[in-house]
Amino acid sequence: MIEAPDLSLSALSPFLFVFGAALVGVLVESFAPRHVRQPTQVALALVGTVGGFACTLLLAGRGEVTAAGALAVDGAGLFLQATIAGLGALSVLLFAERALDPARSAFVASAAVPAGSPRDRELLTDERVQTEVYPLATFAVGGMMLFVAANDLLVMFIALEVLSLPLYLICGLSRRRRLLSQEAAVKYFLLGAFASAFFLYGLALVYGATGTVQLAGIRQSVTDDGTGTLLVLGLGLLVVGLMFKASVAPFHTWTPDVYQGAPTPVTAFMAACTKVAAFGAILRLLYVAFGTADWTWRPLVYGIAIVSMVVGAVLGLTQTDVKRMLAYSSIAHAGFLLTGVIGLDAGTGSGLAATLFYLLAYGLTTVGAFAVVTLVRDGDGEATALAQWAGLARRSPLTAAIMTFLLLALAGIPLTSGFTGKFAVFRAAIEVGAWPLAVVALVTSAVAGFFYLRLVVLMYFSEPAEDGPSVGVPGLPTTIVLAVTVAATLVLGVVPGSVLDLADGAARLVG
Amino acid sequence: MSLTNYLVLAAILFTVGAVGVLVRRNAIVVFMCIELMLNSVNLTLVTFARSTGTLDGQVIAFFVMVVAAAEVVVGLAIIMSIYRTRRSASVDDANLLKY
Amino acid sequence: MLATYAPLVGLFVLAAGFALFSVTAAPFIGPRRYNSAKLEAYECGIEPVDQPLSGGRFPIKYYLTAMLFIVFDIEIVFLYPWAVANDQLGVFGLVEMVVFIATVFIAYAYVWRRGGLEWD
Amino acid sequence: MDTVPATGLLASSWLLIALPLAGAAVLLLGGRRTDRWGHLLAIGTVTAAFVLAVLSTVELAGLDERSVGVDLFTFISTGRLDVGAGLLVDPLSMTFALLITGVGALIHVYSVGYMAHDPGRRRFFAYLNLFVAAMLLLVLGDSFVALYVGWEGVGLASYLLIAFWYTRPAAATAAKKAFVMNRVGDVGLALAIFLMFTQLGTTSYEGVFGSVGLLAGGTVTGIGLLLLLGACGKSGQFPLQAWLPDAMEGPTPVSALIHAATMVTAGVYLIARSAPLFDAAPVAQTVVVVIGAVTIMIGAVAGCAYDDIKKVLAWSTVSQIGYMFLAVGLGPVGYAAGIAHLLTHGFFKAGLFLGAGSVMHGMGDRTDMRRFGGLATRMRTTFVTFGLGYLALIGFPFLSGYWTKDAIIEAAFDRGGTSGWVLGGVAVLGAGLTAFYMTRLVLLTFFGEPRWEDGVHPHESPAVMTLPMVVLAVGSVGAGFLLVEAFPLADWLAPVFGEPEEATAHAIPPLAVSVLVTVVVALGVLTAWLLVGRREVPTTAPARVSAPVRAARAGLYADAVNEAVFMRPGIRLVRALRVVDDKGVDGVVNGIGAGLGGSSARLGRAQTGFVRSYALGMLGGAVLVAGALLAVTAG
Repeated sequence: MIEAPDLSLSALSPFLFVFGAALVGVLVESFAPRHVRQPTQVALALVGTVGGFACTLLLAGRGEVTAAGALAVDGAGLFLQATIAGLGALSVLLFAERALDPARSAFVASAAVPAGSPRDRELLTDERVQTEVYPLATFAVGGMMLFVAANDLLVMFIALEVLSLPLYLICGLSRRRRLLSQEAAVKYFLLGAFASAFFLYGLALVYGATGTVQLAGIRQSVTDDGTGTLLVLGLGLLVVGLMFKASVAPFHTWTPDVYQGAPTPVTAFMAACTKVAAFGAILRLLYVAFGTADWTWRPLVYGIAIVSMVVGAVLGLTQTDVKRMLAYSSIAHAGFLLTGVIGLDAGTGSGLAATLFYLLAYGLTTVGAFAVVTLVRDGDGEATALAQWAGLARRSPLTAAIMTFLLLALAGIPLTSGFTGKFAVFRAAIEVGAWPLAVVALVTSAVAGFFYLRLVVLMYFSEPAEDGPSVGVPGLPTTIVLAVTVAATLVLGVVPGSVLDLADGAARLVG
Repeated sequence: MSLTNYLVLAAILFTVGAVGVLVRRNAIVVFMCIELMLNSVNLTLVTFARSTGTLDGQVIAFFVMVVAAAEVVVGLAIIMSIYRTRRSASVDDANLLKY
Repeated sequence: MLATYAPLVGLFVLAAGFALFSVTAAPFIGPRRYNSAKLEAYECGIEPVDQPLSGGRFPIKYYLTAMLFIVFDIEIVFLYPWAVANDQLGVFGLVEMVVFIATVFIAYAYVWRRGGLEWD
Repeated sequence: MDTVPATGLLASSWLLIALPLAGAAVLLLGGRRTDRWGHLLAIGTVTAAFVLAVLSTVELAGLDERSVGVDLFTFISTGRLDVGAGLLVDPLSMTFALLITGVGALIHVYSVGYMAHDPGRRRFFAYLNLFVAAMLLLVLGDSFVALYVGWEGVGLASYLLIAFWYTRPAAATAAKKAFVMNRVGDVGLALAIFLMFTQLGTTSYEGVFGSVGLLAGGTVTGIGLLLLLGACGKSGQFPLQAWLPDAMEGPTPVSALIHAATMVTAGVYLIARSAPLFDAAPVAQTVVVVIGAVTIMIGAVAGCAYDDIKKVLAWSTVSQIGYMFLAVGLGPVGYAAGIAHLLTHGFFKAGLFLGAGSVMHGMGDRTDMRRFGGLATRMRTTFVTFGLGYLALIGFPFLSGYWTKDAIIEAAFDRGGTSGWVLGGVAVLGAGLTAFYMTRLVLLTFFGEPRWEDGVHPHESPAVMTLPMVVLAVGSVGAGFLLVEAFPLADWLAPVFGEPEEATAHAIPPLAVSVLVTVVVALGVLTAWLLVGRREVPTTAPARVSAPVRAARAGLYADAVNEAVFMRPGIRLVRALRVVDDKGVDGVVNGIGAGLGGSSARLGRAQTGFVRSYALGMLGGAVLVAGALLAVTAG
């Protein structure tokens, strides 16, 4: 008789909730009549994400390993799961916005209709929506939550695919500019599959070297037998796979193209949630499995952090598209986050708390920034060219003010969450003696400050273009998202104490 | 016959797949190359399962197959939708997004 | 013990070197003659017949059916180990398998309701 | 220095900052609804802050422990990191608060007249209020982090105000230049704060100064030099001086408040506030002194060559702040002298700028002095107030500048040795040059034949503008005597800098210094009169001039030097801006990239859009990662 593994259902509740909602979503898609699908799916997706969020909150304080060592339920994991679920719920709200676009949705009416065909033009303003996006997004949220909890390389790989596959699909489901959207999906898919192959080969090599894929077992083997060539190669390939998802340079090349091409609500979702999930997995892999051999990967991560910060900041300078610019910003922020990863020392742990806080702050601000992007429109959908944003403050002072505030937060200006987060990760890096890294980070954030400021200047100090865009009046969902993200960015900047305490208390990885 | 030979074969297959991704233009072929990479990993896993005397490798190989199948479905759906618009499956033609 | 894998590393380097060499050398020394045949799939030396990617088209239903077959076929892979060890896995294994199959059925229901199984 | 908790009125010092901040918020968020009464609200908040500052100062003066801490709230408190937001009310910070709110209120009033016809008046007052709030935070904060927040805040306000007339390409360019150069300084300040954090785990003044002794000498020097870099950026000191004259593109009240009286003196405040740090780092102090001396000369020489009335005043500001740096770099003997000069300079330079603004107002916004002349009779109030400010600046006996500048020159000589003589000599020479270019300015503007362009009808400005000028003129006359003789500032500031020491042995007697300075100043005035006052003034600047004049006209090639040495990216941007000006600010902002942008664009080419090249990049990255890891483990 084989012992059944212990399975703590309560520890699994966040996943059960989210995946359950997604499965019900598939059933709704199968059996419900078309006209009720959209509201039902939105409600289901919200129930799933918010329910998952609530479940993680209820689990707070737990620290255990369950499902035969495959899942870790610990402070850091739960904090990140709650972050992902919360940001996921906000993204779903953006998905659900129907008031902005005369085309009624950001998502295509029927993905099967070839782009640009007469039927496609007919459907442009159709009430129909490819409502599969909601269950797909919910699956992705579930995959991300699993990703940060995975205590086993196999579960990590499965979670990686569960979060990636739906994302590949919803990237290609834009209602307008479908050609760009589909191109983004193809690129993301091919490169993503390429990266998963690397991750998988790394998994195989680590398995060959240690005889196990459980992080705790790997740690044991690393401690006992040291690191051999095979193990180190495996680690390198695993890191490549994870860095790809986190859009860290030099594995960032897909980011600008996909961020630009994907429907903006999806971009917001990817930029915020995928980053959180990928960094959760990076933290777990590096510290739980390879924490005792940190001398092997520390120089590598150090270098990659610098490359990512520099590439993101410098390339961002010459962008002419808002979404592309935010993509490079995301690459630079990945570098800043790696600064926090470097600052995570087994002894102190302040780097972990700093990274957790940074992820939360960055995710909220990013969702807000992309939400603003959805508001600025011309006759052809969103107006994402920078030139079109000229003089936006005249047309809509409130929109410009919100965007300015969020950009300042991304730039790390004091009294915004961005400042607190940067402050925390840089300090963590300095604490472990990595002050040259902090210096590079400071300089690059100054450079990155330029391109954020450039948009601000453009909005406030330029003559509006003749045929400039209009600013749509957002419906309730987008309004909620904007209110929440702006308020959170402000609160986390002015009185971050309690959330920092929370991150500090949660900063624990079991394994 | 030494197990190393299997590992070497797998490494060669993986490299062939990776090079194929770089040099082939047809999206379907690129995708097949990625599948080749995944399957070379499967070979590696099974070999290691044998050499370490654990079953994990074989189990993982199963999971990889399933994931690969799911990837095929998603991938082909995406490639087909773009093909229907562009009438081309060349990855080099999908080049609107750049710089 | 790990030293035994050193040849593997050597091979890696060799393979990577070869790949890099071929990729960099090809544009310089290779002739460039692009034609439609280059985009065609290789079919065992037989003259390729109508193919979706080079002119002619298969009906979409072939594609759909093939896809569905692969996806549902591959799930069987999980049933085999369970079937072999069923008596040792007990109730827990059974429950897990039912959950698994139920999940697959949800996907199946979607395919069925959306007309994925209809040939015409 | 022990800080006691605040009681009574001092506990509500946060209102000082909150009032103008609330004003700015109402004006910015209120939109057009506040157009009609917005400026009155702005004046109200600053005036209320001033009244509060006066009352607080009186209360503070009555306390035994004249250093009061006000805890506001805990910003970050987690683990070993504890960053509170609190205020430090002590003689130094209250002195600054009085200057900021006092001069600020006057300039707010003046702006009502100056900006009366500008469509953006509400925005202007909002920025001004924002500036006052940030500046108060800068001086009242009780830690370097609070100072940094205020520091960035005033930078933002300054940037917004320089670019206030953003449709003028020159204004946008100048704003960019100011921004870039200030960033250089800000990085220095930020690094200094990080260094304190890593070494001491705190950034509060109390904590840092209390444990200066624990630090290695090199670290203290490093912190000092980094702070100095920050101070140089904000205060327009060598080698970051070039932005300040360009910043005159902003409206004149801005030049008076921000770029003469308050913000640019923040560097002096920073060094004075960090006195315990600098006292422990003689090397850093020496660098401060040298920078001060060099800047005195640069500012004074460049001031002689410009024909733009505001630029001359701006170079004069650069030079006068050089005096302050010189003073605070001298250590305990100079702190009070430097602050005193800062205060009197705040009065007379603000007055001069307002006067210049009044002249421009009457002359249809022209700034070329060669097109002025003979205005003394047409603009009587302006002439008298400007004249008093002028006399105070050149150090006419018993006016403000005389008392405070002489004190600095004395202190420089008292340093002793060769360096004392060199520094003293530079300071005296600077005073002579100041007398020369200011006399030239006054002669060109107010005396001689009118050289007005057609259609210009000079007229006196309205009372709302002249009244602040009169008040400032009174300050220019009397402040020096009050601060040096009547109520010595050194005694008032004693809780911060320690009891003033009586210099035991003077290198040369104070009286001799006074006489020397007065003679040199008289020589400067005389030279100016001989060269300018007695001759016909050409209405265009002569093109064929000697090399020194050309150099001075180019601001001593400060831009060129800065460009060549380390401002290349910033300047390239400025040039790129010129090229793309016609595209408006869109082009301007695109020009930001020009420096870094070259590399950015080249790197961007790698983003070809081809999936296969991306995959190649990833494969290359993977090989690098594997190689790096193997190298680390093998090595």
